[in-house]
Amino acid sequence: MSEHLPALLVVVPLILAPVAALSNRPRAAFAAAFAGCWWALYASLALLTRVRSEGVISYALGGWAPPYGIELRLDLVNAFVAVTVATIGAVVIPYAWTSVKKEITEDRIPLFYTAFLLMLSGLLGITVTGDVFNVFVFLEISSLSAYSMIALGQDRRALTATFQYLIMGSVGATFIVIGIGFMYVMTGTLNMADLAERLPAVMDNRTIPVAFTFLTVGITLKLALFPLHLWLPNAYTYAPSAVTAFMASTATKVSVYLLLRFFFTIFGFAFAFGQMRLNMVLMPLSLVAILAMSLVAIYEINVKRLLAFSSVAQIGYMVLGISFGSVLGVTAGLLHIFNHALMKGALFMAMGCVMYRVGSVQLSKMAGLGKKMPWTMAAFVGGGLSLIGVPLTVGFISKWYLVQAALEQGNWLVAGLVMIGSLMALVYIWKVVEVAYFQEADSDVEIREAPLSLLIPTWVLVIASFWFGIDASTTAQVATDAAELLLRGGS
Amino acid sequence: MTPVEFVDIVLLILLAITGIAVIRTRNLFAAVMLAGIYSLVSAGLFVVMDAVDVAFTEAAVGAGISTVLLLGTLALVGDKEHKPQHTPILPLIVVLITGGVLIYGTSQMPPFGAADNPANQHVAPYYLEDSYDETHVPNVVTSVLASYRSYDTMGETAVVFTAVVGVLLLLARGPLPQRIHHDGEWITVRPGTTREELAAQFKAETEGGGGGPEGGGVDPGGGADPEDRGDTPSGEGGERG
Amino acid sequence: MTSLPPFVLFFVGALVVALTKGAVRKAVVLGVPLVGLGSLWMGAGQDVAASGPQLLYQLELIGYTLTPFRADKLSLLFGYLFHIAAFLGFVYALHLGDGAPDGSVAEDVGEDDVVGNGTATLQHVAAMLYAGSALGAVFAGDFITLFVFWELLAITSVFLIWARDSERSYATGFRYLIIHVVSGVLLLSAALMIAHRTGSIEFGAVPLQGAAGWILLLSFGIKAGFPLVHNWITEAYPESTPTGTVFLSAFTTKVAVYALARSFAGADPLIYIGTAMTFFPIFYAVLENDLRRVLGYSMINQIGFMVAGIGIGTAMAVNGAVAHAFADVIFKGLLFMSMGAVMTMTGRTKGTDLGGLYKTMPITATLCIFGAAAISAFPLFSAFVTKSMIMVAAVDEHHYIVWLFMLFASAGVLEHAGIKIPYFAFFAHDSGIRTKEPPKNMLVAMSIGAVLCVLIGVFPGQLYALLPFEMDYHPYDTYHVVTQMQLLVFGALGFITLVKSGIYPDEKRAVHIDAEVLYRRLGPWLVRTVGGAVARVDAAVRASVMGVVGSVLGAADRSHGQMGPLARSWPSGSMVLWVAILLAAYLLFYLWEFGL
Amino acid sequence: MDDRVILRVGAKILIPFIMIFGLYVHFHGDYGPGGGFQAGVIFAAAFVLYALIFGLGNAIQVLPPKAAYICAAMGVVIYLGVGFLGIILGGQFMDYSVLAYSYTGQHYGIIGVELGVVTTVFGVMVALFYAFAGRRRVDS
Repeated sequence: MSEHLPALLVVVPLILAPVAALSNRPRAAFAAAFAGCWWALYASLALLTRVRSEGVISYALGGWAPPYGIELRLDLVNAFVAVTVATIGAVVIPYAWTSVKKEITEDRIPLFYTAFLLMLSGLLGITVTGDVFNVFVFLEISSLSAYSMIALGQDRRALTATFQYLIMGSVGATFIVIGIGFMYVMTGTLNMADLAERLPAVMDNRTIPVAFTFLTVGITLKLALFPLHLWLPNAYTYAPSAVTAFMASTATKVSVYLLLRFFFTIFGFAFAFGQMRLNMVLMPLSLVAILAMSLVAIYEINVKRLLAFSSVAQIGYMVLGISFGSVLGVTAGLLHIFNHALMKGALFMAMGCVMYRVGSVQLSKMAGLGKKMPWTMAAFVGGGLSLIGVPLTVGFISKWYLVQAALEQGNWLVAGLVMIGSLMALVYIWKVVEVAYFQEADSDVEIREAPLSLLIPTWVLVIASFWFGIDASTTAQVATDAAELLLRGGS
Repeated sequence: MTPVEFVDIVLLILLAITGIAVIRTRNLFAAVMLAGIYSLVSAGLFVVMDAVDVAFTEAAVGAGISTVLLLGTLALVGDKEHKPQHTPILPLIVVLITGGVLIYGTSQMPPFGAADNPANQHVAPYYLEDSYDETHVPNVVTSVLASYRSYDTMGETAVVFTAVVGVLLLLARGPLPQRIHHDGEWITVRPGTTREELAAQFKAETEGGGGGPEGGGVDPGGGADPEDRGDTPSGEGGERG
Repeated sequence: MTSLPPFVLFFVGALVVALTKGAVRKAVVLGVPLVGLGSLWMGAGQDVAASGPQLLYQLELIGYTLTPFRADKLSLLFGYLFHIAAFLGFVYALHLGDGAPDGSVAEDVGEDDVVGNGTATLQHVAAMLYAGSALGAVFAGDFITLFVFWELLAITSVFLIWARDSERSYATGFRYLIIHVVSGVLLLSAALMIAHRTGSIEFGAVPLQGAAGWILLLSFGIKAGFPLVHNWITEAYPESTPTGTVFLSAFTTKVAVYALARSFAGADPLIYIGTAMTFFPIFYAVLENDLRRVLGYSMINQIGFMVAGIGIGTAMAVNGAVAHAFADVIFKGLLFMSMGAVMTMTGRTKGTDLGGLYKTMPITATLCIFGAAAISAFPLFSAFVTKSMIMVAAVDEHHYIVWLFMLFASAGVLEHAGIKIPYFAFFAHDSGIRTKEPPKNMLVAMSIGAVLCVLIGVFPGQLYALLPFEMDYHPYDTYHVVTQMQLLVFGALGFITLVKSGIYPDEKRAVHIDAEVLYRRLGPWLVRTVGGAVARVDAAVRASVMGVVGSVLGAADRSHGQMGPLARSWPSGSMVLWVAILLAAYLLFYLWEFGL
Repeated sequence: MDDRVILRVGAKILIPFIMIFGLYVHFHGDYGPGGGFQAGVIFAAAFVLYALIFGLGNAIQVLPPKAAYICAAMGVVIYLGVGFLGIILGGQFMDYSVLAYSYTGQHYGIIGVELGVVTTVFGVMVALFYAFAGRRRVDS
């Protein structure tokens, strides 16, 4: 059984999706989603353990040898990302039960869990596959399900946000498939490893930079790298709480993984960074993302939107790490994928708790919440500390690696800008803390602490963000090994 | 000019004309019909390019079902398009430049259909030569889609399923809950509540507080949350289509 | 036998304090520092004496070694000091939560005196955490641990300022927090660079070359109150509660002194920075009316001696610096306590509002004079045996000009702290205020402080034995005593002359001074010109910096604010157009890189 | 409705042929152009035609929306079931060669997954049609 784990990781949640739809009862659909998420967590952890001990796992679907059939190929990089996605899924799903009951009408709940499972399996499918067209197929599954879940937000503006995300996401996916098409035209293969082998022979053809362009634009659109992030803030703001928490912690991360996979494994580090100088594009954009988006977050008064802009800035950190093109830098990027998933998940879940009790996440509505919802706001502060990068939190580990990577290249300016970014994070987190703890609440509004079913998952992520900040040895080791693997240009 | 090339050119010209007509027309009903024609012409083009399966799908889905679904949508939203507020000059320039660069960029692409193309040198010949021995399916397209790459097809099936999940989530279960503005407060209204019921609800809630609102005082979803300026996409109304 | 990291006890104590009330709480706040001191003395203290520096509880973090508890003679000295300071502070603050002290406070004394239970809990918990953070920072063996406690110091102490619960204290606290967070970020930046260069994050000597060293120095300097970044001291201390200021004065700046001694002993620029610090606050102090702010300036001045001592860097100088830090915590604490007592009982701290209090607060007045004598370095008081080491070291190292400046500053100390504080508060013209002695616990705390001042002054050997370096120094030789007495007598004469001629603290009469003593002739002139110039430059720099910050923020608001192009939502059409533009741009870039 | 005799008669004649053509496309997919996807769409087209001519009410009586919805989900289950069968019988996921001896297994597998595709596509198309056609106009 265990040799089938690469396929089962994806297809078990996938088959549970129609099962959840067919059951047509909230409780049964939830059970299916819960089973799917925890199965994914188990399978991804088992796979990561196996990859660490045995090296790359290749799984030939249908028994057809690659490149003729489709291959699932797991190395440290995508096993790590799969664990990230599955972890968040497993934590968010129990949270979703209570949160969704409040925010979504009951007759929609079974289909909601169906969409949730589809999104999970879509993201996992993108992560584990070794075939570029397959990437596109699962990208469609995850995107379509994400659109429909975002549209369920209580606010009418969720519909506009979804529409824009739909347009932009489709443009991104189309660009990716056009890029894949050009690569196929030049090589006749869709298998990643095979592509990496066959591309160098045709590198002198002008079609390759065109493919490269489409992939850059498509992927950076999907991962919301400034200035292609425009779809993100509204989508995160108006989606139901559980969806925001799940999406913010996984969807863009998987796109960051795609960036790594396409430009390091397939095109190869030497071509992408040496000849095409991808870092010349990524580094300035990520720096602007960090600074400009943090600044926007400082001025924002809707806390979910504030966190969404902060996400764009944090994505900047990941891409910045990658843009260094060094082991340290890519390690920082990979670590931040996992670390940011933990902290932003916790923060959005805390906001979900506020939404649950207060019905709004406007800053003005949060006055005095520090007293009324002490655990929720403490979780927010915990996640916020990590976002700022305080030692003993995961955020610190990421920033440490990032600054070390910058210093390694003598890039003092970038190192300084990263520190400034941290300060700006401090300001916007403080803004919320100030309102919640130091402003007097409306005394006539009765607000209780959020229910335990919401608090426990939130705190699991908060504690995890401290745990992996204190004992970063495992995550850092995996990320470093994965980064070395990527920079060696193969598997 | 060979007959095939002649057909190619005619079809491409037709395609371009239909495309421009779709953009130009302000009548959405006409646009939907033209889009169907566009699909049909593309299907023809695919036939000429020897991609019969693709042509078949394009004809069935693009010209058939999509048209019906689009018409169904028009029945819900009306068939008039707002006049655009902006002149399309800037987009036109951008598209021309981007297109020009793209044409330049792809000018070294291998010629269509040549036997020595990389695309026809690697995996494709294997399918052509060995697939019958391995699967005994005469149609290579079917054996690739349903066997060699059946995992992709599984994904596509899931995509189609996802689409219906999305549509049903949004459409089939009655209206979504709405946030409405009432008496300076934003409240969430469960779906299926009529205006009369709402008014009654408000009256009940504000009893003693004097003067419950009229039924018409409820303004479903109009305007933006006053505290939330800047979140509403500006100019969205004028940009439809 | 080793002991737990000292901060642990305090952090646990803070939790207990938060959960308890009344007698139990009082026992805890007094017990924690005493138990901590005992365990530190018996545990790590004995180990260090027996087998040298101890590195305890080390753990690995991403390839670096964290050392949360490093005990050696330097850190132990500060460790003992902070325990004593915490004990004194808690004794002084013991009445909090009991309602108005003695029930005898005048109605109009303001909001600061009647301390409710909630505020008392906040203050006790914050103070406990604050003291724990200071201990954590002092025993930190690496920069990361140091950074954590460095920031904790800022975060915990700010509550002591906010505890006053007024608009002004809130704003002040916020500025205080910002500058300390900046200091922390600088510390972290420097730590990153050092780790990058040396591969180690050990908190040890750092050469003052390259960006890392200077950034680190700036970070420490902010906490130490270096010139131009000193404002937080004089802003924040007078804004805190009477009890809060006692804690504030003990920890933050001394942690910085410790850090400087640890990393920058012998760094030449510190000599001049330190000298400047001894020197410039005097002018402000003489002009200042708020007596607690006067003490704030005096604080900078005293730290200046320590910084200069660290800069000189010889064994005697560094010993002198840390010994002076030890003495300073106690006598400055005593002075802040006496002013706090005055403030608690009268609600005022302005020199012009007070006067004649010796009639109703004789004990407080006496104890205040003890503190004043100590800070002025009277023989048989603590500063005499500590400050003189720095002065001697300066002469030994041929820093004669520095020595002259320090001498002048010493006279200035007498002027503004030694005489002005007790004189304006307790004597001078009778303000007509009639009050009572402060609560007993305050008197006890002040008495302990006064006794310690004398004990150190009379038996300096005990303190000297704790100092980090071996040395042979005897403060009580004829030369020292005579020099110091001369200085003190002339200083006192100067003050009397100024007051009797009716020109103190008014400055318009400076020309008439009949000058025999160098500093006295210079003094008023310097007050007017140099002091004025410093103030003008300071104000100009501040104004221009604020101007730049303001315009940057304005621009940021326009582009990033709610409706700015970067923050608002875009129409879908514009988004797609934008994608097309980017596609073209990327294409051109890549085709260019590709070689067209 | 009653006056559209030509439409009704024409549709009555056409619909069986469309369905038979759908079956042809489905089962002939191995030999010529076509397959599950196209067949599903053609079946759905026949049904949509019926609904357009004879009214939504009649169409719902023939095939309730719930049934279409179940079809859509079941197709995915069938497809994935074939994949799981591969694992259960000792091969890889989606491995048809273990279903039966030699290429016969391939045939079974392909027929199985095509059945899944046709079910899903038919169900989805009809469900989509119902979803759009079953709504009242918003601004009326």
